Amino acid sequence: MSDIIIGILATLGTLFVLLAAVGVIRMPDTYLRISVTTKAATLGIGLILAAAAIYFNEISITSRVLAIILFILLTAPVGAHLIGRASYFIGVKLWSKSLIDDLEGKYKKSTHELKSEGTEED
Amino acid sequence: MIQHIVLYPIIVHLLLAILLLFSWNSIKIQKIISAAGSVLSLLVAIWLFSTVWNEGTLTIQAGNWEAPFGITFVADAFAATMVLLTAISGIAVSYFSIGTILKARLKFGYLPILHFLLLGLNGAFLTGDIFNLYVWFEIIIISSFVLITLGGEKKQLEGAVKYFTLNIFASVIFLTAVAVLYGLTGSLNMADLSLKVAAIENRGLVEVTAILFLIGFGIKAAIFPLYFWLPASYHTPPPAVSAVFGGLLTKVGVYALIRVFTLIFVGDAFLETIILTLAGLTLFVGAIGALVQNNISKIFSYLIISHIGFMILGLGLYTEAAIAGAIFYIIHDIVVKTNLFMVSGLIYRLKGTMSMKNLGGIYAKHPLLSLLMLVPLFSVVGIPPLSGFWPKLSLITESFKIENYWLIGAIIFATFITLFVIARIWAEVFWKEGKKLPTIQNFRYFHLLKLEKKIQILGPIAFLAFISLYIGFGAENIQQLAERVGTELMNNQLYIESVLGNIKEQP
Amino acid sequence: MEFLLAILIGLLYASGLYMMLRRSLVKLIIGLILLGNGANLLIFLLGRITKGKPPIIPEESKFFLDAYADPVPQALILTAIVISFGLQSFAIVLIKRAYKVVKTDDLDQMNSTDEFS
Amino acid sequence: MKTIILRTASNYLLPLLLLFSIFILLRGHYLPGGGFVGGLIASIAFVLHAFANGLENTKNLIKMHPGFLMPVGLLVAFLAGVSPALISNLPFMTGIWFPEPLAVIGMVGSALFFDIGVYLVVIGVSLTIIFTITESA
Amino acid sequence: MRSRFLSNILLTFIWVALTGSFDLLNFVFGFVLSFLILWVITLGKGESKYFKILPKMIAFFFFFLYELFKANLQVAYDVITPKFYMKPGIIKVPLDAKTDLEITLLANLISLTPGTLSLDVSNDKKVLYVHGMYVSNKEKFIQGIKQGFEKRLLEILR
Amino acid sequence: MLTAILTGFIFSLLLVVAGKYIKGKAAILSALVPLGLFIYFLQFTRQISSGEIITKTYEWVPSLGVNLGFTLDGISLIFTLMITGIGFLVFAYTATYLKGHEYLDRFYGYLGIFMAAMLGVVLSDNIISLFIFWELTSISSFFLIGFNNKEKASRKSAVLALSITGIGGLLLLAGALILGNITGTYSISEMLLSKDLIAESSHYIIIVILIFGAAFTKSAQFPFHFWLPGAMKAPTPVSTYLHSATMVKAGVYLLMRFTPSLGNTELWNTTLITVGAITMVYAAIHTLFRTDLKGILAYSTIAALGILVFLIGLGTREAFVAACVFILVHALYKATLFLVTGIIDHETGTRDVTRLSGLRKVLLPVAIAGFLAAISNAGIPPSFGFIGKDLIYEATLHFGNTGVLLTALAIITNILLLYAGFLAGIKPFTGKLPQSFEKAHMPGFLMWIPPLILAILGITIGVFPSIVQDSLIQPAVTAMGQNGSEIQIKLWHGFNLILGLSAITIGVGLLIYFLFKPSLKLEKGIAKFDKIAPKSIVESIGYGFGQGSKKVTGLIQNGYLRYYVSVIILFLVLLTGYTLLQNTKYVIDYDSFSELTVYEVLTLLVMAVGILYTVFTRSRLAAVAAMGVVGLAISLIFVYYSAPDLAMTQFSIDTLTVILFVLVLYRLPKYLKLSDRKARIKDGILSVVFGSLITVLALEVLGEPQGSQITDFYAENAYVLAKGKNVVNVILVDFRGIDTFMEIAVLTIAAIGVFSLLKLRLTKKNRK
Amino acid sequence: MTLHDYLYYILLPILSFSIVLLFIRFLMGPSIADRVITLDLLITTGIGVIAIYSITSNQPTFLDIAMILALIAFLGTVAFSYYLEKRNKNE
Ligand code: NA
Ligand code: NA
Repeated sequence: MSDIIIGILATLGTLFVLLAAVGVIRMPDTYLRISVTTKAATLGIGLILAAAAIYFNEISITSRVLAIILFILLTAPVGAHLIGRASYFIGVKLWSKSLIDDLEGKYKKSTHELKSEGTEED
Repeated sequence: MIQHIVLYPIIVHLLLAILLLFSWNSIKIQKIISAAGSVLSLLVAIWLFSTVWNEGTLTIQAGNWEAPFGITFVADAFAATMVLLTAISGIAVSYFSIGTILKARLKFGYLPILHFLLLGLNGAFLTGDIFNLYVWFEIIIISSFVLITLGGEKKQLEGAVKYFTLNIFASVIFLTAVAVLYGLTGSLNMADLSLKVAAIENRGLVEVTAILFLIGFGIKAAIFPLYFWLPASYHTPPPAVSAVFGGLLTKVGVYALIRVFTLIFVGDAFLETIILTLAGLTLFVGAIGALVQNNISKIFSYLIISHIGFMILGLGLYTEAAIAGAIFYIIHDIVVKTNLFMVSGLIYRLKGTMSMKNLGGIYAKHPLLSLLMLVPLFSVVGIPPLSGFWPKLSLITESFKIENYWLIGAIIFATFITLFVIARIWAEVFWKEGKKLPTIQNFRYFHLLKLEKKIQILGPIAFLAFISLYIGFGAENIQQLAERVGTELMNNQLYIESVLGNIKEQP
Repeated sequence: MEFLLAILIGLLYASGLYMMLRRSLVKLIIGLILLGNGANLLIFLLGRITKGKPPIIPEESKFFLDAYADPVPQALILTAIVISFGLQSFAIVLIKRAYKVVKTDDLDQMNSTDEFS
Repeated sequence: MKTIILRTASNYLLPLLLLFSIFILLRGHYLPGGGFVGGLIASIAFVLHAFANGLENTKNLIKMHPGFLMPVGLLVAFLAGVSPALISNLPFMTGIWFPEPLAVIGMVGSALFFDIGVYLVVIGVSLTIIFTITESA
Repeated sequence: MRSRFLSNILLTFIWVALTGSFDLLNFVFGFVLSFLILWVITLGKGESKYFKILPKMIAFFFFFLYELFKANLQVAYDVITPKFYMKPGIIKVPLDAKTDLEITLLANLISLTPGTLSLDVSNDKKVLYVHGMYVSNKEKFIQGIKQGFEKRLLEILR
Repeated sequence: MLTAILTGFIFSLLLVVAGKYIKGKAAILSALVPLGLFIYFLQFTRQISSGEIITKTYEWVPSLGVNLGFTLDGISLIFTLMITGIGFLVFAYTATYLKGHEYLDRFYGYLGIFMAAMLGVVLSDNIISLFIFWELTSISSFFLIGFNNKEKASRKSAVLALSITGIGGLLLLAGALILGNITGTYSISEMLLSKDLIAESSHYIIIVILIFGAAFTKSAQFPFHFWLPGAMKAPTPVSTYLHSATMVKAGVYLLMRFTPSLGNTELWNTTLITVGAITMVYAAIHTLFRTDLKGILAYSTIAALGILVFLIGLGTREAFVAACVFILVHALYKATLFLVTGIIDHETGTRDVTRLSGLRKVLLPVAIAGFLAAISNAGIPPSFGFIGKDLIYEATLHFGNTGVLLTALAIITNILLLYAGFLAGIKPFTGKLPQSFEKAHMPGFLMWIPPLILAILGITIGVFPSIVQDSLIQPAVTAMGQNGSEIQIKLWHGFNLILGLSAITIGVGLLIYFLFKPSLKLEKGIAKFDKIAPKSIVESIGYGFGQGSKKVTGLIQNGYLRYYVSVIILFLVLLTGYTLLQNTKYVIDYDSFSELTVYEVLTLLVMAVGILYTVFTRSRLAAVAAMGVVGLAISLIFVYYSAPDLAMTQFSIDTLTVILFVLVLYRLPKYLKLSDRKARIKDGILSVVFGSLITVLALEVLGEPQGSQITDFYAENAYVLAKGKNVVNVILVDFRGIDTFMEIAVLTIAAIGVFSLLKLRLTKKNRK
Repeated sequence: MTLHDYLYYILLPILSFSIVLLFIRFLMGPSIADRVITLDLLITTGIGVIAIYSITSNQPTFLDIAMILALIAFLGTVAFSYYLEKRNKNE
């Protein structure tokens, strides 16, 4: 029984990871790639780890697995935020079919201060 | 346990380095610790040496794991001698540093690093484990990197880049060689390796491994054609640093070569030919390099290279007498080369330059100082009966025994060029009329120094000059030591038994 | 697998060397790092590799119950890795400082210490 | 970097990572880990904090120069190393152990203290290096 | 003081979970250890209603999982099929969340769900710039975030 | 005897301390040292003449076979007396000559060392100690020649002289060691016993060449003679002492000393005759073209040395007698002439022979000394020189078929020597006294007494040759291995061919003296030939060698790091490649390898491409990121192959390294394309070869059996003894704890290095 | 087919294949940000690989490595972002 659960979890996880990989290849701009992949991978890895936890069925291992998942959940979005933001600074362009860019002109160039209103003054 | 003392030279410097780090904020305390510690380390080294001399090879198994499972430390006559020399050279450099190194450098860890360096040297000499030797080498090179760059002047950095790159490269080769050796034998203990390597059937592979060691250590020993880093960098740091480098650093490469090629890779005719060829070329190329330089510190750098040839030659000849010659040469060279660079420092203090073109007039103005400096200068030539002379007797004789006149020629050539170069230094730097002292901002010329500083500068030079005079005039004692080392090295079962002996007895 | 690993190690050595032969300081350091990795993997490979049997004694036992990987090369590599880390950090800072003082990344312009003076 | 998100996250990650680093340190004798990796994780925690909050804040947090940890760590390791020689006249680095295992930690012996020394040194080293570079950047 | 204590307890639990040994001694050890760490680093703010909101947290967790799966599948479809159906853009989302913790958690949750990515928070903490994959209706997008994640999150945190 | 030799050294050492006191009037006291030694050695005369040989051995470095073994025999005795006797006079002379000189103490110091060293040379029985003293004479002469070291010419001459004699010394060393090796002893007297062994040895030629090299350089034989005229830059007492009477004769001494053991062979005799003959004639002719008194004397000294070598080369008993006599003759008259020249120089300020005349009016006693010396030099009876000349002709005439030719050469030489002697000893005193010299006056007696004593001795011995016959000449000739019948040295041999030749010599010589006038023009004229003179040749060889060395050194140490790396790698590749090619089995044991799996292959593929990308990308940042990929791949490999600790460490360190890189990078310039295509291809090939070599090596090693007993031990004891289950960690903190300890020390040092490298700026302020 | 075989022969290769795909994007770039993202994702995928591998080799120890990867991977991204931001500011 547990073998089946493990198999399913692992398969799902693997597929999500694969999905993230394909997404990274296919997505047309950097922001989209970040967007797609952060979570697909997070979910995928979470599932695979869950499979491992079930497989070993030991409390210390389970808690370690939980710790890993917790860590990924904590760090992945922060990383995505950082690199997404940095991409914007270095002028990575949005996909040509993008609809809106509310962020345009909101960063003060010299200090990277981000305003909530208006456009760049200087 | 009397064997404990094998580790004392290591422990002393380790403790010193740690204490010095704790006193990071007070140069004054650092100076006291370093000065006192150097004396202590000399006493320990003498103790170790006399114990080994009287009782034979001592070994200790770190961690109490019997060989070959733990890391063994071995103090045979060779190692004990090297440790003693390190202590002698170390104490001189330590005092000289206290007297000459800029406050700014002292504030940034000069003294702790110096003791780390000495620690590394002692470790390298005492260890009986090939990988542990690698680790000690790393201690040595990282310390030397820090010392050579400390202050971060342009020429220092330019020199350091080359020094760094090629030494790291040597480490990589060394590590590669260790990998292969482990792959072949599954062992790291050098005594154990000696037995296991001898049992390997594929001699070709053994030879390749040996060549890797030859190159790895050869770079560190600065033999031809692997020495490029040395002339590029040795003249760039302050003289105190050059002194410890010039005296000890290349010698640890030589030590490793001798150790490995007398203990692990023995009796390979092809390698001996190569080593001999390299020795001859090193003598030659180093000499012509020294011939054409104008900066005294650079001249001394090339002399280091050239004279490494003598030591390698002794190894290549591979007889007891030749190895004894190499050992004698090492003993002489460590003391004298250390002193030479301190002399260059003194000259710089006196005249504010190291360029022969602009130097002069020291003899007229400072006759007694000149006389003092004359001792290392003439010793390095080997003007008999000064220290450099004696080992050449064995080296020439042994070269003759294999009827290799090229080698004799190389020895004579190198000696002659050294003589010529030193004579020219004497003529240009000491005899020639002095020029006006250049004004260097915030630089205090020797005659303006306080007596205390003067003593800190002259004391070490005089101390080493005295030692080299002793080596020259008391050559009999040194020769007996060298012969004993030679005998021990050529009969490596002594070493092996003292490391693995217990195991063999137990079935 | 050993075969491929051996080739890969050769590649690491070759690339490391190639990078060292460039004129850029940065490349030089990268080259040294690659070489260091090559040497570590070489120790690993030549210490003989074993799959899926880490040298950790099982919880319930005092000895190994079956075959296990040779821990010695691993310990050696660990030491070597850490040491190279020390050297690398120093190297990286050295290039930074050298660039600041010498004002070039071009190694060919750093040969004043070899000139006759 | 002035980002609320990173700053907040790092404030929470810091204790977590430190805890984790000690965990890794203590279990090293039994499972993968040990002083070295433990030390690295601890320093990474501080580095992360420095990235998010600025170096000055992190330095204030630590309250002393990280470089001070180096001699401390070395001394701990040194004492662990010489203790066998001093206590039982055994060679340097011989493992000596308390006879009974301690709860949580397991067997306590000179090796553990040695590993703690390693841990401290690694923290001191990594932080010194990274902080210095950041400062002079 | 209390927040410090809570953090301490939290860390103790994490420790126990990490080590996987649930005996008393380990608790004590974990507590002392956490205390020491906190003492060393002096953590900024903690939150007070830690235990009251536990049930809400669990509910939120499942909501989050649901969102995660749903959005993942949506994106998966877009990735796998040859044609892109998406209409991406960067949207300014005004924030009700005030404290750093609130904002951070919200932003992270947004990022964790596919199709959305928190790019940055304005310096005055009034707005969050979010990159979305499906922003054909800007208002709907903003409301989706505000009514979904933000509302639930603030309920827990406040 | 050791004390006797050491006296000079001790004296010199004392001068370092008490130098001040000697500068004043006490200077003359220093002459007591050689005087005392002279008396000391004189008292051995009786023992020596009765055929005794006095030996004394002191142990020094017995392990190397080097002892301070001293032998006083006939040869040594002549030399010791010359050294101490003339030494005494020179010491005394110097007291006035350099009166009040700032560095008089140093001068005496050098002289003292020289004298002691010279005594050591002629007394040593141990060939190594002989060499040691030999070198000391070169060194002390270096200091003496360079005494006026503010002059560039002085310094140059000193270095040149040291170089030539120094290299000669080294040849001597080599020769000595080979001799010692063949005979099994360094004792010269013991070597005599192995004479046949040496002669039959295949190394005989090389030994002789080496010994000749030493002797010829020291004794200024053609073509190594040129350092000697330059050495005349030294103060005149030095020229007197070293370059006429003693040091230059060390080479002659060496030849005499080794005649019994090495001599009497074709090689030995022919070479010596040829070299000696060329030297004497060549140098004698040179005297015609000199105007500087010291220059004239220098060349006549070279000629005299040539005669001595020539005589030793003849190898007959008569020749040896002639040589022994001529050594004394020459020492006496040449020393006198030099001292006289010194006085002239001292009083008139010139040594230009064309300007000097009539000085007898102001320097009469000096003129007498000069005259007597010139007589002896010319071989005019009843001087000792006459006997010397006669003996030479006797020796040449009786020398086989070539006797006539050799005699002719000897006559030519002697004629020119007469001319030179007259020029130096007589010409300055005869004729009209120019006004400019009228103010010249007699120097202190310490200056004129010594030459007068020597000159009178030259005549006295001529009249009473028996003074030296039994006491000195006989034992010396015996010591050279010719112990035949008793020697009879007489002034008057009756009217015979030799007397006729003597008369011709004197006659022609006088003719030349009166007809031929030395002039600057002539000197300049011959200077044209300097280009092909040995000195120029050697100097240009030296110069060329220097330039070549500079080129080679510049080529080797060219400043390009990448070139250094290439050379080292090339060297490595050649050596290991050669060895591998010789020994490779080319058999790879695939069976022992683990299976290939998809995930591993893919991991390796990613890694390989990652490496290549690191190498070839144009963006530094991308390279750093790619290194991150490579690091990850390596970590995965460590995972696959059971190394969890490694994987962890590798990964964390890679991350840290990336961070460091990133922190540093943005201060650095972007990659520039610096090397051209050709260089890249060349480097590429070298790299690929190197990489392949490592691969082949790895595969070869994998084909060898390896069983690690160490591993088994660790595995068994890790838990039981070291209480740990993670064996890797147990090794790190216990089995190989010292490695780890030093590894953290490395880290600490690196951190300090980083800290100081970035924080310490040497500014003008802190550069104190 | 056992679970082990399934994981070992099917899932592990798929994960490795994902790694290759990601790596292709790494090589393609085009911006440095893309490379940083893919690096981060490669590491995350690596965690997956390790987790599966720990099951197939029945070695929970390997999960510890996954733990370290999870902890540290993030820092690389932070550093790169820091760099990009700082470089941008300076230009
Ligand atoms: Na131990
Ligand atoms: Na460990």
